[in-house]
Amino acid sequence: SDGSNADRKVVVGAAMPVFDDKWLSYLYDAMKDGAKDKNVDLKMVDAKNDSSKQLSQVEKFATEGVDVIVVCPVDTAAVKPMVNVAKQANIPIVIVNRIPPKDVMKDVDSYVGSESIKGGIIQMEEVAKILNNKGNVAIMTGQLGHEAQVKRTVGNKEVIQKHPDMQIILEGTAKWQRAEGIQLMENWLQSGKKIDAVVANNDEMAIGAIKALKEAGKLDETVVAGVDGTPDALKYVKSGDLDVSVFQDPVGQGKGAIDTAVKLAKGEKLKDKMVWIPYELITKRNVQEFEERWDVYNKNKSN
Amino acid sequence: MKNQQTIEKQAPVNGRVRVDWKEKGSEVVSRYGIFLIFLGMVALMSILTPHFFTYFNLINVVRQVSFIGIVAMGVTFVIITKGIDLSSGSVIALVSVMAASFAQGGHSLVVPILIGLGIGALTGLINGTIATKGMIPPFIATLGMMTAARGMALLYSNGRPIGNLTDSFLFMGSGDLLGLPFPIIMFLVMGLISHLLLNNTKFGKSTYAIGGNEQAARICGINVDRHLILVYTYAGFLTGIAALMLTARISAGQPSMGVMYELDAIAAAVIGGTSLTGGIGTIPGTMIGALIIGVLNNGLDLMNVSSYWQQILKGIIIVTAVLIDSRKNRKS
Amino acid sequence: MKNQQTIEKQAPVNGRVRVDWKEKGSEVVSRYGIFLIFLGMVALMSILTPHFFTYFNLINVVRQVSFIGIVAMGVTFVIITKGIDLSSGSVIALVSVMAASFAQGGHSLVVPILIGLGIGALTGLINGTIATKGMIPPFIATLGMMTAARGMALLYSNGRPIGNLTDSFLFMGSGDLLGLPFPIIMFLVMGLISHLLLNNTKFGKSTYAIGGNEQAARICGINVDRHLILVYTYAGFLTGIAALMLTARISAGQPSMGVMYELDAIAAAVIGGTSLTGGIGTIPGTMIGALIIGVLNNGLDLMNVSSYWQQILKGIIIVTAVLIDSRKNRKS
Amino acid sequence: MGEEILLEMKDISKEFPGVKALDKIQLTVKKGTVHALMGENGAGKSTLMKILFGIYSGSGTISFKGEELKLSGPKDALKKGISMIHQELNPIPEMTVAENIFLGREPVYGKTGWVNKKKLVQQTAELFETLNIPIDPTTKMKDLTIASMQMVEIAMAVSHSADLIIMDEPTSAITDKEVKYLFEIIRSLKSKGVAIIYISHKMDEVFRICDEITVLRDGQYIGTKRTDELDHDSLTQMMVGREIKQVFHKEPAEIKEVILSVKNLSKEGKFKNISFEVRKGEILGIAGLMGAGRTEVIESIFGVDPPTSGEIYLCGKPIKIKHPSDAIRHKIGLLTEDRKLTGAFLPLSVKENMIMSGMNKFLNFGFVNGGKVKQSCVSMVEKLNIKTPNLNKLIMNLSGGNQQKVLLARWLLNDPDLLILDEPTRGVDVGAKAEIHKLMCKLAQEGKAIIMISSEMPEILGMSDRILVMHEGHFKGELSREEANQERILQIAFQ
Ligand SMILES: Nc1ncnc2c1ncn2[C@@H]1O[C@H](COP(=O)(O)OP(=O)(O)OP(=O)(O)O)[C@@H](O)[C@H]1O
Ligand SMILES: Nc1ncnc2c1ncn2[C@@H]1O[C@H](COP(=O)(O)OP(=O)(O)OP(=O)(O)O)[C@@H](O)[C@H]1O
Ligand SMILES: [Mg+2]
Ligand SMILES: [Mg+2]
Repeated sequence: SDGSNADRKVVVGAAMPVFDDKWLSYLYDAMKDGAKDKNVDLKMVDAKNDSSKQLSQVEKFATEGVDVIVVCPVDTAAVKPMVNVAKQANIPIVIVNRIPPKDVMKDVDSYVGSESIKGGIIQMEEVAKILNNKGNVAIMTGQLGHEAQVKRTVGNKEVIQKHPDMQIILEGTAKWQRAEGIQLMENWLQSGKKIDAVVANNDEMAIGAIKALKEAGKLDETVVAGVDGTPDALKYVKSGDLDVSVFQDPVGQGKGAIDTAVKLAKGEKLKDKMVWIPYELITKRNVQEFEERWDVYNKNKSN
Repeated sequence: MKNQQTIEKQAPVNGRVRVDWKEKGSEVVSRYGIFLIFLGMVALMSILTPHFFTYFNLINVVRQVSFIGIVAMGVTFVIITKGIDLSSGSVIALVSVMAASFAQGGHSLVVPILIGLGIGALTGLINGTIATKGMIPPFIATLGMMTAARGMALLYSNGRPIGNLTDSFLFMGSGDLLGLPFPIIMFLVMGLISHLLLNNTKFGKSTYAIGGNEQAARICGINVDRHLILVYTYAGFLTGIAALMLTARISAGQPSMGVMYELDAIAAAVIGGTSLTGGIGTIPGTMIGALIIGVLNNGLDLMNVSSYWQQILKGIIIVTAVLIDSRKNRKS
Repeated sequence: MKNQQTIEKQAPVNGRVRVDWKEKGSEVVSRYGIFLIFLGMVALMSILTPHFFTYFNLINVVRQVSFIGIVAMGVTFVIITKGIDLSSGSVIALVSVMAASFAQGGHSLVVPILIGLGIGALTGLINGTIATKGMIPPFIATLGMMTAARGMALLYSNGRPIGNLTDSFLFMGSGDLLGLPFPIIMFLVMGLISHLLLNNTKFGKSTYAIGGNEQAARICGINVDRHLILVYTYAGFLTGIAALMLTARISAGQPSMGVMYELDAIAAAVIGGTSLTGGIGTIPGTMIGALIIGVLNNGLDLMNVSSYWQQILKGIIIVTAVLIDSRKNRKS
Repeated sequence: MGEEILLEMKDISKEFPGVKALDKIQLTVKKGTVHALMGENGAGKSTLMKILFGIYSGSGTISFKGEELKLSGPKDALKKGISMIHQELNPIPEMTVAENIFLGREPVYGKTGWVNKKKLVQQTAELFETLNIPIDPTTKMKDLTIASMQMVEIAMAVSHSADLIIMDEPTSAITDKEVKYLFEIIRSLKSKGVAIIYISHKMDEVFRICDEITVLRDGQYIGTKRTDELDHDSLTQMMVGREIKQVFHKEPAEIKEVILSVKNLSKEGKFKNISFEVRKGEILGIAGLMGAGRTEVIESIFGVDPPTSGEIYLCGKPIKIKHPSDAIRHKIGLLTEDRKLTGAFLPLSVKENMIMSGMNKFLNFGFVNGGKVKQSCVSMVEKLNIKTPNLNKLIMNLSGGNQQKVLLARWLLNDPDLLILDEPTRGVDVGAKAEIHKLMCKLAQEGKAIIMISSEMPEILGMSDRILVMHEGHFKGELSREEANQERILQIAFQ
């Protein structure tokens, strides 16, 4: 590294929600890369989607005395006690990816990411555009009660409400999984309802829906939308199977979180408390751009 | 019958085997009880939604069920021996990512299949060996495998799906054979094989014997440990088959696959009449058990019951089905 | 020993048990085996990472364990009767959202507590009633509850967390009493109560008796059904306590709370020596079992072991712990 | 005393699917008497008693102490003054003797439900003292021998201070010594006005202790007589409906070469330096008190729990038996002493129970040949006179004696050269006993060797060509058929 940090290594305690999620795995990689670049000692732990476990992990970081805590919350409703712990221990806390309510935000040192609800809005707005603001929509949700499931679905519904000719005719959960997505879509296809668009909380489920639609020969007449924009999902966008996806930039969020954390640890002043890494719409038109971004990232990484 | 007996009193040997039709009747009800419940459920769904009882939908249901159904067959063997297998879901994930990584072209179809079946069987072998030789409860042995296999799947795949699988591999998930989807064919074939194995071979009889009375089984000359290891291995092998087909079906190996499948598989077996206290269970029963779960999922989806209510209803209906079934048994 | 026996010859019945000190010794090892393994694990962790054996970290571990630990106590009762409870995790979620909705100010602290404990106990009552009166396996009865309770939690909360809880309510999760976190106090208190209940009361004796030989219990005039219903109710009640404290701790009622807790609770009981075949188990054992799981999670986090490797190691270590323990048992 | 009627059961009927277990049964028991209930295996004795104890419900009327008796369950029966020793032992293995005895009625502090453990042990100790049972109340049940468990169950039934005690085969698992103690207990109960219903297949006991006898046959009421109106033969006639010539009738067989010989077999803590041989055509009896180690020796030979040292020779050749499958391969069979624990596969059918040890011979290309199985099993059912409606009946629904016959059939199907029988007629009725004995003789005549362990002296004396006496894990001596009698056996055991 550049030698400017002759002082001791910054220790970052990162409390992450769950490790067996594809998009999050890119976020973690980005954080690790960021940590390597900045010569940071990154301690990353897995809460297995359990808020109380995450809280304990944050407490442990506090008693261990890390320089800064980064949390990607299992559930934003449970962030408050974590922030309290950090405050009491006088350790700066950065929240990534999932934004807590306003009254909690005032005690948070920085937020890096976007607003989950926006992902759902962007996604549904594009679907509405393709459908000319009318048609039957099926919403495929993630594991019920998960932060991203709740917020993205709310975003979807907000948009639908604005369009009187669009209605949600089906809603069901496929638990973030491709296999469940196929199954749910198969069942929906048998339900005799005319489905103009399938809007899924993530790309994996959308890909599942695509498989079922393809088999039934109905993919052409159905719009499919997902969220995430990870490299394998982009292939489906490129081939035209996945009409809409929403890019949530794991590299931007991951590296951004580490950058911000290091600054806070060193007592530097932040330019902005809110580091927005917005959702971006992906369609066949601009998919190239995102593929290039991944290529660049992967190349840098392998260097 | 009274007269009959009075006559028989004189006879020196009254150990004759009488056929009693009334008993036969109630035996039929108790034996096929769950099948009747299944038919009732199908009838109900057909009334509730016109889209249920169509050829395509029924094919659809059976195909969906076939994966869990095949896993549940192995689980049935295990439960009959008084064991349990909590590792199936995670093993599916492990097999999935490992087989997928060898199905990306360049390899012949044989390689991923052998790897998939091999790993499935191997995990079973480990489960069985730990449970028997280590003398620890199968619950713990397979719980350990459940945790460890998931970890290995994640580690191997770095938490991401492994795609780009060859077309020949994909056939196992989406291909048709004799006009039926390949998974359905496998469901039926493995069902038949497992049924014959359980009912008509020494292996099967020994399986029942161990579950019925392990001590007595030993005295009858059955090598209990070795047999149990084989049972777990067979369960792992069947899980491997399901995992390969599932991977082919979604055309990717995924480390997050199969979460909670173990519970569905156990539920299918128990709904189908397999007793967790050992010694009792049948493969056709388990297949019906799996179909009941499948029909339930499908029907509720078709009727667009909200996800929350689906869960509530699913819980209630499963309990009710077993309730009705066990009441039937009681009468006999 | 031979001489001893020669004297006994005169006695009319020679089924007396001789006190054998060698046996006594190995009994101690087998009885406290899991405790020794626990100590070994603590020692190992202390060597491997300096952050482990500090006051604050140990408090942290115990607090983290206290929730699952309390649930596991109820599960221990259930397993001793040869039953199982798969619903704990989902019941935690149901209690959590319902209690939270009454803890948002305007209500006194008593209301959410009564509601929480009441709902916990009620789910247990239902589990027990269905299992006994409906004569269906507890596995299925509680599996149904597992699914249904989760659905109800989601329905009630519309899938969203319920926050803004009153400070007095939050005390149950984050408050200190006598210099110790409230959950730890409750862990110890409920542990003591459960231990006494199991060991020193008629209720406890009947619990062991039913698990040891249900037929015998019936013959001795124990109302088996009623007793089992009470056992499940107590388990539900304890789950309610854990759920209230968890809700207070994260200051929100969550419908997605407690996923897979049932498995951890069962694992804690089994690691602690409770036998799934019934009739055997202790509360201190279960508490140690829960602590073992807690120490494992905490230690692996402290050593910054990657999450994937953590899972693999966790699986292996749990199996190993029980393996070492059961080997001890075998010697006796 | 002895004329006041305590219990009157009228027209009791009970049906199980496929079996009319009881058909209009009558039973009248007087206060302060011992009333025997006799009948072949499956006659319905236990079923009738289970109805009386509230385990089953049946039709008909019961009056007890002058009032009509309607029971909701065993608890009710106990409350009303009826207690029962059950045919099958019902221990709770992980609990102590004291806890077993006072289960459900533990002494508590006040009304707290808090068990007074000290008093629990003390009460048990007092009970044992009055009954002369030397068992430590704090022992775990699983650490007791079967005989001791049986004594505990007897004590438990007595401790309820009931007006009527049902004893369903209380002596099937204990030896003469304990029987003597039991009879003392019974006499003292009688003198206190307690009535006892006594079920046993051991005729001599019935004549020794009982005042009246009621006989059932195939679920039918045959009659009630005073004991002094009956003798051995007439009672048998009543029970079986035909004459049984001689109970322990041994037919001579030609004794040929040695088939099995055992040299210096030892197992630490169990038995030491056991040497013996058995010849083709011979019935070798092993006598000894309960807990002498007889079971341990033969289970060791059979590979259940291999010995620590010593050699086993089969037809002169040394063999190693590490597992029961080795023994079975060498054509040895073992009928174990504990049906429930090591014998029957309770959830399985009669048929499956029969074929489990010799499946190989029913295999065609690896598949079990159903026809062959059925044929063999049917012939066994007929040969051993097993009472079962069909082969698919679950063995747990057969009467105890019939279960025993099914297990015997299991080994006979294997056509063994050496058959080891551990308490082969425990709980088996006279008729069946005679048939099992006849079968043993026939097997011997066919040139098979038989080792028989029995705690029933007349059986040992009547059936054996040669008798080994075992005590405290040692072989104490050997008697030929001619020189053996009860006194000499006991003498050798205690010398
Ligand atoms: N639970 C049951 N289900 C079906 N049949 C049963 C059941 N219990 C007993 N039977 C049948 O009822 C008949 C009477 O059995 P019971 O046990 O009363 O005989 P028993 O006279 O006590 O014989 P044993 O001397 O062998 O103990 C038998 O034919 C038996 O098979
Ligand atoms: N479950 C047990 N736990 C402890 N000791 C036992 C157990 N079973 C048997 N023993 C002891 O082992 C010794 C031999 O018992 P074993 O059953 O072999 O005697 P046996 O002569 O066959 O008696 P039986 O006539 O009851 O079959 C006895 O001293 C007995 O106390
Ligand atoms: Mg009987
Ligand atoms: Mg014996």
